[in-house]
Amino acid sequence: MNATADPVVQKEDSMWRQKAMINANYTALANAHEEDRKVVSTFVPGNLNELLMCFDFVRNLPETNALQAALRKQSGRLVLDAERNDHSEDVCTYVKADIGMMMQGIGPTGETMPTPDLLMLSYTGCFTFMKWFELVREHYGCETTMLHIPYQGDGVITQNMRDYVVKQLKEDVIPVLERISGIKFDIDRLREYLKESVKAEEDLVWVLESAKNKPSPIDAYFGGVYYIGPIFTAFRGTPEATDYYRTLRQEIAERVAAGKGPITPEGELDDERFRLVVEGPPNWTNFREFWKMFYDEGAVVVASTYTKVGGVYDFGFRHDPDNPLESLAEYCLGCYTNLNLPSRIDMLCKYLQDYEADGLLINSIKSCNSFSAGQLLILREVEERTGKPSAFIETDLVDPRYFSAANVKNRIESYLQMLTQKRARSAA
Amino acid sequence: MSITDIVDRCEALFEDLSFAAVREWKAAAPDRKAIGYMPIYVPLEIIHAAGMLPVGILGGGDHLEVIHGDAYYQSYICRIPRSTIELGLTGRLDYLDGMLFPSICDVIRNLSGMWQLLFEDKYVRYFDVPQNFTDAVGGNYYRHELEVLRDDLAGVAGREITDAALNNSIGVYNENRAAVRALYDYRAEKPWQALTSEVYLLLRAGMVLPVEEHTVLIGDYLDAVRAEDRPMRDNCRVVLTGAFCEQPPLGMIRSIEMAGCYVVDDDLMLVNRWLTEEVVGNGDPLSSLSAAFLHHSMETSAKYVPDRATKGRHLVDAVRTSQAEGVVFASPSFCDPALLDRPMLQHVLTGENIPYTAFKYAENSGQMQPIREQAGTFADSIKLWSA
Amino acid sequence: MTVTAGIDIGTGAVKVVIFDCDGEQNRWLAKRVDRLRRRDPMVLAESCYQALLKQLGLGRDEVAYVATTGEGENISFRTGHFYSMTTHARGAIHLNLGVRAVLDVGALHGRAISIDERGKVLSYKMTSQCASGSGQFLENIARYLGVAIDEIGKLSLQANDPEKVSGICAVLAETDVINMVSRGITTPNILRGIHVSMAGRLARLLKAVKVPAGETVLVTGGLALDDGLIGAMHDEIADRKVDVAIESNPDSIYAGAIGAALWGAFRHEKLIHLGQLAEAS
Amino acid sequence: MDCYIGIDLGSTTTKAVVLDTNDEVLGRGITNSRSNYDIAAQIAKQEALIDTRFNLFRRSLIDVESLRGRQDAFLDLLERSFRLEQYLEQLADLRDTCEGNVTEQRFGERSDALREVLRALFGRLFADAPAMFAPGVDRKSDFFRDIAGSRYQAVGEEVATAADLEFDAVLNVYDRSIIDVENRISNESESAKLKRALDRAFTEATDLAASEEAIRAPVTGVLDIALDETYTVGTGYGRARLPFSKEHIRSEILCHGLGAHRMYPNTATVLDIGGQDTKAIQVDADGIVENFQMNDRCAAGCGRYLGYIADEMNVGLHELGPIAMEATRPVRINSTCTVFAGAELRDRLALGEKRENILAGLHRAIILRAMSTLSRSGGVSDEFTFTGGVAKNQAAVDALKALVRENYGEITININPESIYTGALGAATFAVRAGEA
Repeated sequence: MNATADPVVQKEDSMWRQKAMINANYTALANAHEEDRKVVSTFVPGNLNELLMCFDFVRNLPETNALQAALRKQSGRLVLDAERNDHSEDVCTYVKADIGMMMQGIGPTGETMPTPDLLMLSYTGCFTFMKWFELVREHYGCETTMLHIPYQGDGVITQNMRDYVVKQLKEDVIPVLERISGIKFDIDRLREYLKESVKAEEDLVWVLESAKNKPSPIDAYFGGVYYIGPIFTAFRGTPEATDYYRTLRQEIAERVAAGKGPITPEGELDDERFRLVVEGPPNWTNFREFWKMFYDEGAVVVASTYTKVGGVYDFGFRHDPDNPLESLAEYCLGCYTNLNLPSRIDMLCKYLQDYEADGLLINSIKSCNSFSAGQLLILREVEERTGKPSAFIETDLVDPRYFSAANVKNRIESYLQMLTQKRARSAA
Repeated sequence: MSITDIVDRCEALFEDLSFAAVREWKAAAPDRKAIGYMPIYVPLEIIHAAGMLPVGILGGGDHLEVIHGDAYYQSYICRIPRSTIELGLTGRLDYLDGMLFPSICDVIRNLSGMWQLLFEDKYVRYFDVPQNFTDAVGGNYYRHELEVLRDDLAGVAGREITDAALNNSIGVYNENRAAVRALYDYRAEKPWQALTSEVYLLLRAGMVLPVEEHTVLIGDYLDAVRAEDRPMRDNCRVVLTGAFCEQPPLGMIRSIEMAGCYVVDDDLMLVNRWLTEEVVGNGDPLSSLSAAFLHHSMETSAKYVPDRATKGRHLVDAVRTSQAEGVVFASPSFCDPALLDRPMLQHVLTGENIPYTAFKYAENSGQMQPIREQAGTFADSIKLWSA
Repeated sequence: MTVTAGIDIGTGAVKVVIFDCDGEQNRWLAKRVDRLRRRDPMVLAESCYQALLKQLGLGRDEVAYVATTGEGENISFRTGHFYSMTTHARGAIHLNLGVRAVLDVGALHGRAISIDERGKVLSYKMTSQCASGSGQFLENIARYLGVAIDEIGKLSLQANDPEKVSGICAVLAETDVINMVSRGITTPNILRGIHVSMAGRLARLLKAVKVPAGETVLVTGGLALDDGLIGAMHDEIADRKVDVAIESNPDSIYAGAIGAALWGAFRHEKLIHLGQLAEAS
Repeated sequence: MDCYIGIDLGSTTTKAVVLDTNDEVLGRGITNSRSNYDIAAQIAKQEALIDTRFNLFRRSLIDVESLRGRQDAFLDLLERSFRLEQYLEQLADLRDTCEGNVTEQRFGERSDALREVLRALFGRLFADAPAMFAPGVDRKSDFFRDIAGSRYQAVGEEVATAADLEFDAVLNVYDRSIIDVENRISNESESAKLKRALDRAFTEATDLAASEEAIRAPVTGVLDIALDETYTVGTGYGRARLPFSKEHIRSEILCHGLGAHRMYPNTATVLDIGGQDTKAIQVDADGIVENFQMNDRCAAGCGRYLGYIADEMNVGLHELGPIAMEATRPVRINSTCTVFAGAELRDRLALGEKRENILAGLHRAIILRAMSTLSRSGGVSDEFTFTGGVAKNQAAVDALKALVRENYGEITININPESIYTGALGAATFAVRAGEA
């Protein structure tokens, strides 16, 4: 989720804090077993960070490892290593990069990847997760506990779904966590963590919505992935996270006051020419090059769906210390990729309106069917409902072979030149 | 009826992209209704108990020219959703009163939402199934989902679905499951008698025919092949796996046999083989269906395996019981569940010294040469080196 | 004596060999290769086979088993057909008893096959269905660059700074190459670049079939005699620290046909024992 | 006079269009794209300017009494003479380059034989030249690479076999030399060449001797007009490599959209099938792009596909359509991978399918892909304009018409004989706008 490895020209305090947090977590993971702490691997969408903290687990997030490896230009080789071991070229490259890392036993920062003591398979919004952890389980021979999150097929969360998830937590997940960690579950401890979560969530939402300003003080996609870093990973519910988001909010508030645009690796973007909404995950192998294509044209992303994969907070959901397990269930059920297509379309249309965007750009990711399957219909529907033109580009998460700079640039250029033409006409 | 009569009839049903058979069934009596479903499994009993016809929708095969379907899918997504959309957009499925999308992968899952948007007047449901297999947790959840489905379908059918009706339907489907099992057992025993290209067409017929008729048809076929002596070729025996959703073109199944492999077990068309044992037909029907799903259903890549030790055993058992000499992994390109599962299954086979080969296809694959090369080489190596 | 013929129909050429197989003794009687040059492969196979029989003064009835391989399944006069990997494996063993893997590189395919000492296929891996980095692609580029097929290897070896070809699609890759020329990249460096990316794919295939360390790999098929490719293979293998020896053989192009002829003989014996099966599949 | 120039640098051909201040087309030029993009662009531009001159000639000759009713004949004569001059110049270059490329260390003892063959070969090529540019002779292509190439192959094979030297060597010398030749630009000015063409014309048209002066005057007058390149805009897939600054470059999507609108103002949907990309563009009433889709990463189903098929079958590209149209029952072809097209073709032939039926299937297959791209871009609405090289192929056009009717009903389909210049026309139009701004 975060791009600390990128050589970003970034002066702000928040960035350094975040860097420190992320690296601290990798060190914690590397030393976990010496300091005999237990390690749990889990996924970003529907992660149960607060719950896992109740059992003193060190949290390892394979998706984050994969993208960190990509930002450090390691993923291409890792993917090939996995493919050489009978993994199909067709399947998710997060999985293959992760498998490549397991095979070499070294994480993206060069520190050893600890053998997890438990795999917390929060099965949320992505079928690949299930196979992914079956593969990890096969590799390490470690235990797995599955939390099955039903899909919002009809765009609603039913009582039956809630009960099912809570019941799994009570009868399957928590007992396993207790057994592996040797720590008794203390629901009050969970409440405390959730209180922290709420604070961070409030500030995160404020930051994301600051993009409604003109010019937008943030880039809600390329910049956004930095902002969601802590709360989507091992830090939701920690005081560090609360702290980070308070600082971040202050920094952004200053930018708003000063009428400044977003900070980018190429420097401040001071002439916002296009305001875009982006659907789909970023490409990590050419992250900076990709961002620069937007920067060069003065395009700012004012809202994105990807910054909702680890939780949709800007529609009012907050973790609830008074109903801990129920709100964890609610959280998991509400993650972006667990929404059905009509709900996703409603969300995008709302963003286009509320953030006064010029149009929608979809970055379609080869690896990620949970996002990609149906995006072309999303594109049509959103265009029809908002009357705003959209564009479609295809890249991949961490497989450099699927980032064709020339093609992507051509499409972005053509799209923005098209927007300019339309403006010129409506102006005339 | 002779084998050719039966097989020709099945092939005609299989190739008919206008689903005339279903249309005729509907036309035969006023307000008859039909419900479509995609792979892998939905409880057909509930549709049947509502007096409606379940129709298996398995894509457009290699005869359908996909034009609009491609407009909805990127090149790196499998073929079945785009041809299914094509079928829908070209009115070939307009006779369907509803469509069920089982929980199998992200692509089919998202297709359910697309269907809601594209066919607003039709009943559309994403049919989720538990990945937790304890009665108190997963079972409880699943039973509720079944109730919702029953009420929904009762609404579509415009009539109540009683427990008695459900138990009756369970009985009817128990017979069909028994017939299909008999067919598979016979093929495992004499694969040169019951060719897989025929067995497959016979099962495909079950996607559009009323279940009672289908059960009879299987019986007729078995009688017909038993009555005939067909040439036995010098082929090896293989289990075909990985083809549980998007179906291979008939040409591929024929090519595999042509290249020297007799398929003695497979995971094509799982829907009427999904429940592996008789479902209790005289208890609370939804609980019976739920229990059957939790405890007596097929293993497939779309299902979670809680116990590491049992991962892949179903495939080894299939090889042993069907006395196969090897396994052919044939999966659709871009099929995440099958392709992600494959390495794990292969490791299990290696552990058991069961040889295997693997390749990919699309429902409209045209060039069979690479398929023949691989299946053929596999058959060669088993034949040339067996004793 | 048991005379058998092996006919290998590839995408670039038809190869025919005739053997005299007596138990352990396999005597090579004659061989012939005809480039297809867009002629009908079936017709060409027939004439090529006839020519060899004539040369040996043999009648058709004196050949115990005519085995086809490659795209030869529907040759009318075949006794039986064996599939390419089976035959290349056997042919490789015949050409070099020591090999434990075969790298079959043709106009449109690349296959790595690991085999045991008897020529049994243990595992294999093929290049995907996209033709970039195929032999065909290399030939097109050579033609564009004004390089004769038999010069490719020689030139490629003169490269000092190979330029990698990126394109996923062969047609787009051609444009890449045109871009290279426009950027003044020399012909040897372009050809070598293509060899390197081909070698890269092939080396990955080799690693994937897990050839035991220290073993020898025989390159067969149409490109077996392209020194540039072989050279690039050596480098790749070294770079990837794969401990195998890459070898070629002047008769590598016949590997498939040889294997077919020898398996034909084997099958012939077996059929005589089994008796009952008229046609070997 | 002011000239606004648009250049479309495509993957197979480079096109240029010259407009005057009133958006009137003055001239069009085309050449095959080559490794040196800069030269490709220059030559296309030069050709367009030559075309411009001929237009000006036409205007200038209108009221020359002695040419009443014979202007066209004369201009045709002048043009043929000019093309011949061009051809002879490049042929000489090719001859010298070829001879230079025959070296001992490459061809060993065959070298002398080879030189002999070349001498004979070029002797005949020069002798044949005038006939190739005689009245009413149709040339399959106007690109030197193609004309010279086909003659070289035809004559070369004879001469080589006569001299009992394998043809591959002879062909190889050509392959080796042609790149250099086509990447060299003539150091002689075009107007000088035009003057010589003029002389040649009069030596041929003896009947005009009397009125020579009356004709020469206006023509040379035109030759003295300076054609100023007031503003140039580049587009096409190779645009990034053009030596132009950002404001002189437009996306090919916008240019094709605008170009199609210029040709057919009611255009709503544009389909362009080029050498290696397929574009589907929706434009509004002003020719502004509303939506677009294009293939990338894979050139399946693009123009180049037909090129491969033609090679595979040893027929000219232009012959494919006619053959396909003899089909009685087209074969269904599912793969459109360009490079595997050959394999697919052989596969089908092996299965006993008729060649014309397979070809019909192949044509339908690429159009089917285009239909998907169209559908993805928002479908086909009235009017529909089809551009690009493939628009010249009648079998493809028929398949397209049928499928459009099946899927979108009765729709006006525009195919302009000059459709290959659509992108360049759009670019030139942008040039005029930019120049005025």
